[in-house]
Amino acid sequence: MSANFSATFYLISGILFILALRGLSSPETSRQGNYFGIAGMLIAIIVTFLSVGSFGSGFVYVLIFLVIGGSIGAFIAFKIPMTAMPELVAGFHSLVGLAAVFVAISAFLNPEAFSLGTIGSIKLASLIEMSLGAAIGAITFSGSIIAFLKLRGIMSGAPITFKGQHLINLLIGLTIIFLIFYLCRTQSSNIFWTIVAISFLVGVLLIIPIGGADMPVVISMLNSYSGWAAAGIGFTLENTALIITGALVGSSGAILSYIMCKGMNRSFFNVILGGWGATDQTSSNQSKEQKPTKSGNADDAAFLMKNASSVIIVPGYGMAVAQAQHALREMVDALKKNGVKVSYAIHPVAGRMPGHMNVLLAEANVPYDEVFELEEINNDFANCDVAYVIGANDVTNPVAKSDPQSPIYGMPVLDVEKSKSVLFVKRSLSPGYAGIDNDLFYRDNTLMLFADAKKMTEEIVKSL
Amino acid sequence: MSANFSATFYLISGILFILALRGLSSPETSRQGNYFGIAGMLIAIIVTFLSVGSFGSGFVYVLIFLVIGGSIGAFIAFKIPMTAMPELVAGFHSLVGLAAVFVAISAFLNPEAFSLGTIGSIKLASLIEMSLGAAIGAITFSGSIIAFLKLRGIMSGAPITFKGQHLINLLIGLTIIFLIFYLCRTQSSNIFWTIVAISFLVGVLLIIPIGGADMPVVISMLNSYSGWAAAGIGFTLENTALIITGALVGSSGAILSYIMCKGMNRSFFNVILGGWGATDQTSSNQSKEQKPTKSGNADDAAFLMKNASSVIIVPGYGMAVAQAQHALREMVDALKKNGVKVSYAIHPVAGRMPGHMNVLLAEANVPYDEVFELEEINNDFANCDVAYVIGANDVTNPVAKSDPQSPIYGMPVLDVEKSKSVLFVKRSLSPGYAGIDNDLFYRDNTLMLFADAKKMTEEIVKSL
Amino acid sequence: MEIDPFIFRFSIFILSIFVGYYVVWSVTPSLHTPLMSVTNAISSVIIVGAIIAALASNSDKIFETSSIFGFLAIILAAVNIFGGFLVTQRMLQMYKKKKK
Amino acid sequence: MEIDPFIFRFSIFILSIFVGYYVVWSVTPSLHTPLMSVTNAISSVIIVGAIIAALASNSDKIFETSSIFGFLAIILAAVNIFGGFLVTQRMLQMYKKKKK
Ligand SMILES: NC(=O)c1ccc[n+]([C@@H]2O[C@H](COP(=O)([O-])OP(=O)(O)OC[C@H]3O[C@@H](n4cnc5c(N)ncnc54)[C@H](OP(=O)(O)O)[C@@H]3O)[C@@H](O)[C@H]2O)c1
Ligand SMILES: NC(=O)c1ccc[n+]([C@@H]2O[C@H](COP(=O)([O-])OP(=O)(O)OC[C@H]3O[C@@H](n4cnc5c(N)ncnc54)[C@H](OP(=O)(O)O)[C@@H]3O)[C@@H](O)[C@H]2O)c1
Repeated sequence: MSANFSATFYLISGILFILALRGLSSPETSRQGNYFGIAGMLIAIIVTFLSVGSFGSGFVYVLIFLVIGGSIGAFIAFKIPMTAMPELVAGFHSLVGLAAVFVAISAFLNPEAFSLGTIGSIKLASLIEMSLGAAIGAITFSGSIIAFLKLRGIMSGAPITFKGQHLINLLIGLTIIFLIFYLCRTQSSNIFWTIVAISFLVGVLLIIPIGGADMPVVISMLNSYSGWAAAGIGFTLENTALIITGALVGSSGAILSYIMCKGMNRSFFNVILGGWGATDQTSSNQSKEQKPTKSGNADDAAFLMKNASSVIIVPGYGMAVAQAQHALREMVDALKKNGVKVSYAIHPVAGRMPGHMNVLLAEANVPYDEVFELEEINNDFANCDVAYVIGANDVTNPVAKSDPQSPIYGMPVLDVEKSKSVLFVKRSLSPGYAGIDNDLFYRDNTLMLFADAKKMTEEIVKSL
Repeated sequence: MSANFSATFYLISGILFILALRGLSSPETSRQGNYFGIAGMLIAIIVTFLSVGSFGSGFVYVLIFLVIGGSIGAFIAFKIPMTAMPELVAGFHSLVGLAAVFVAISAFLNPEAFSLGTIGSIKLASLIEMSLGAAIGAITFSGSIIAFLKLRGIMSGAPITFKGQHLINLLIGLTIIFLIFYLCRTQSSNIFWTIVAISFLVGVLLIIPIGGADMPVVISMLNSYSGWAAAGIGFTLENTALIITGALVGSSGAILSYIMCKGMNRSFFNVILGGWGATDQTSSNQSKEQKPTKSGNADDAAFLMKNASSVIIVPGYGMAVAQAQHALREMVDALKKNGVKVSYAIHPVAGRMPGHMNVLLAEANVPYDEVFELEEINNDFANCDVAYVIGANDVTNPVAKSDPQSPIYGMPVLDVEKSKSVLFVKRSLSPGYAGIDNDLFYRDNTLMLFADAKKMTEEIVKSL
Repeated sequence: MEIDPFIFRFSIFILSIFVGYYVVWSVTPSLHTPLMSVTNAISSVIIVGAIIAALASNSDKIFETSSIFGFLAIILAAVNIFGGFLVTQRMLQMYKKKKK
Repeated sequence: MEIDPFIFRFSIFILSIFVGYYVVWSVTPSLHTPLMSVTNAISSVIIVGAIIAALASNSDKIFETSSIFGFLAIILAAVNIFGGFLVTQRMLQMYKKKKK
């Protein structure tokens, strides 16, 4: 198959990937977008087969491995609960990283296959691209693994810090650059393997000091990096589809990191250097000075909401933890039967990843015209009778508006305190992700409902 | 200078053009965007000089002609009143079209200079691209000239129609295609000249049946076409800057046409085939059946507005005709001194080109945070005391909401009738662009101020 | 007067960054989670490299060191492709059901 | 295995259409008139072709039929370049003054 032919089809596949992302601009077009993505991938794979052009037994093995990997992937995709999306993305992400490492290794061992020169005299540009690709891929792999373990709770979410950490990372980084330079001069395979090994280590060292809750930003950042790495490999393989896709994924990860950091009103570096995560533990202890709160039970809550004319639901991370979305939906249905107007208010960084709450509510069949974003609904709290805050905390904290000393100062928050009464469903008075106390718990118009979000909501349904 | 070097700089200049348009996403960044555009153009010109590489007397002449053209352009740019923007764009547009024709002619006469083959044996692809470029350029030229004449009022805005018009256009179009085909076989220069000549004719024939008021859509359409033609010439000259720019200009024109047509709730074909323009005259006569209106004078208007707590200004095409924007600004200043809250409501197709009203208000130094778009302000009419409609008509016509038979049915309109009283400044009861009567003139809460928009506004200022 | 293909590829890269920037900003916030999973899926187009690596052994043996890495990469990328697109599909399906 | 440069140019063209689509939609409606004048200005990058045409005479004469067309095209394009950018600048300047 001619080079022109395959180049044309790789372009088409790149365009289809663009259309896949474009589809996500509205829920209506999103499924069609996903099909475009699948079509793009199919075209890329088929064109690669045709341009390699050998349909021997190797080809059969490729198909077998494709099917094996595909089955595993399909199995995971069907089994995974929606609440586990953050760790799923992290896990999948590590695989892409490792695949990039393997491709780079293979190219290093057999450069002829990619027309990059011969062993021992690989083209300089290719050598740089390939070792950078391997290094970034390896960092993505081990970093994502740590992120996965922290999110999954297998490893403690607490940041692991030791003295001189940043210095050591810096030194290792410099070492990698030096080794790549040395590799270009000697073409020695030992140095190549050393680079890969050290990069795995860097991934671990970079991520362990970051608190578990900061993982979403980290994942997005790694996503972005791997995009740029893919584009780099695209240049090596002279493949348009990879170049376009790399740029798309690179932009996407960077923008999502930016959105998350802006939503938290923190700088990217603050996240990466382990700023907040480190203060989690201490501040949660500090806030334990006992101030009086009013606490209630399911019957109180049911009574309040039944007699309200409008209720706004504010879901947060706790809803995801408790998997309370289905119970919540039932509660809302019951309220609506009682003639109560109910809407949902979603803060841009509620939960632990962008759009987290939207997916969970979607899973529970909440119609998306009842779900509003911060700017759309924030003025409505003033006219609302009850705000039902389920597992959210930081995103309602008025300290972000009042106290310039607070770490979340300047972050936009939902004005739940403006509603006539506020119901807080959480298990204790302990703070949320940002580790700071929430003044709302002690207000007169707040009723705390201490319980697991799901259990409490189910009980309320019963009382309604 | 090496081909790689110039290709790189043409890419940079293309990117700068992208940034130029990107700057227009907000007034703050727009000036910077314009500088990017200028830089891109400078780079493209300098790189072309360097790559041609002959700095003889020809070069001096190029500079001289550049300066001549530049001075004319600069002179026009400084002298032109803001209200003449639509015809200015049309006029400039004809020049781009003619320049494209000249470049194509020159390439045909001297193909070696562009490495397209030799006279009599020009490469097939280049021949097609070049004759298409010449044809589209010629259509753009003569079409824009007609548009210019109609907008300037030198030629009557009335559509010029005759029987079998569309058939003749179709036949001529087919003839051009046939001639291009024939040109490819014979390479005869006579045929080339014939194509150019006929294309000039097509431009005239295509545009004369379209009513003067539809010209903005036509201009935008011609803009889009010329973009695609530029991209085509970019392929011939193998020039990245031209390809990128062509695609940008092509998209831009198409999107603006789309926005205008959507704002008028008409299909593009309806505009191009001379749908509405043709009914202008007749319907304006029909609407002359006398229904009672209340009419007032400047004192009445001044009294009403002085005692209002909020006033919304609705400018339209009449304000542009009367150049009333400065007087309007004075009036608003006077009202504000009286403690009246004033804001401006801009309909997307108020005036005769997209953003027309915004430029005029900007010229009169109206701060842009007082200027609102339809969706932002439409709900505020209900709470407003006086709507001051100055030279607008169609964009307020409630028939668009109520009568499915009306040609503007479905077009979004400003709900001026919801305000406590409506002041209509216009010279007569004659209809606007769409040629349909406006029911609002006869309503109880409407006061007609029959006068030129500028004179009336100035009188109101005096009475305040 | 030949232009180095690298410059073209670089142009494509730069323009793709612009496209990526705009296309991602235009994604509605409520679909940011599917966005993460679908970018994950499309980034496994790296499988293109894996297939080339797997099928290009120098000797007659199908499995030699370099091609084994290729085959491993195929498995990993395949997990991602199927997993990523299917889980996205599952999520988007939920956004559909809601409309009633 | 050489790829025809046309395919690269075509890729650039297609991606530019995407960029154009997004970049123009992101223009705020109140700046649509400057948008029209600035696209007019940048479309005169056709001057690149005009310069080549003007400077490439076959004989020693500077003015021969083909180059004369080039020179004419230069004048026309130059009117547009200066006129287009300056009038845009003038308009945008007005949007600035307003902010006070
Ligand atoms: N969405 C993103 O993209 C993203 C990314 C990175 C960081 N973040 C950060 O994440 C935070 C999100 O705010 P948020 O208000 O959603 O969550 P949050 O502030 O972290 O608070 C979650 C609350 O849920 C409660 N909770 C936990 N498990 C529960 C259960 N089973 N039942 C009931 N309650 C439970 C916890 O209190 P108890 O322990 O007392 O029950 C906790 O206070 C923000 O600070 C944001 O900056 C978000
Ligand atoms: N903006 C765009 O991009 C665009 C493009 C194409 C078409 N259009 C169309 O243009 C129309 C725009 O609506 P519009 O409400 O702005 O204007 P309009 O409906 O055309 O009405 C303009 C009114 O201004 C009055 N007028 C004219 N000269 C005047 C003067 N010197 N002093 C006072 N009044 C004067 C005229 O009435 P008298 O003669 O009685 O004074 C006329 O009724 C829409 O139909 C739209 O579809 C817009």
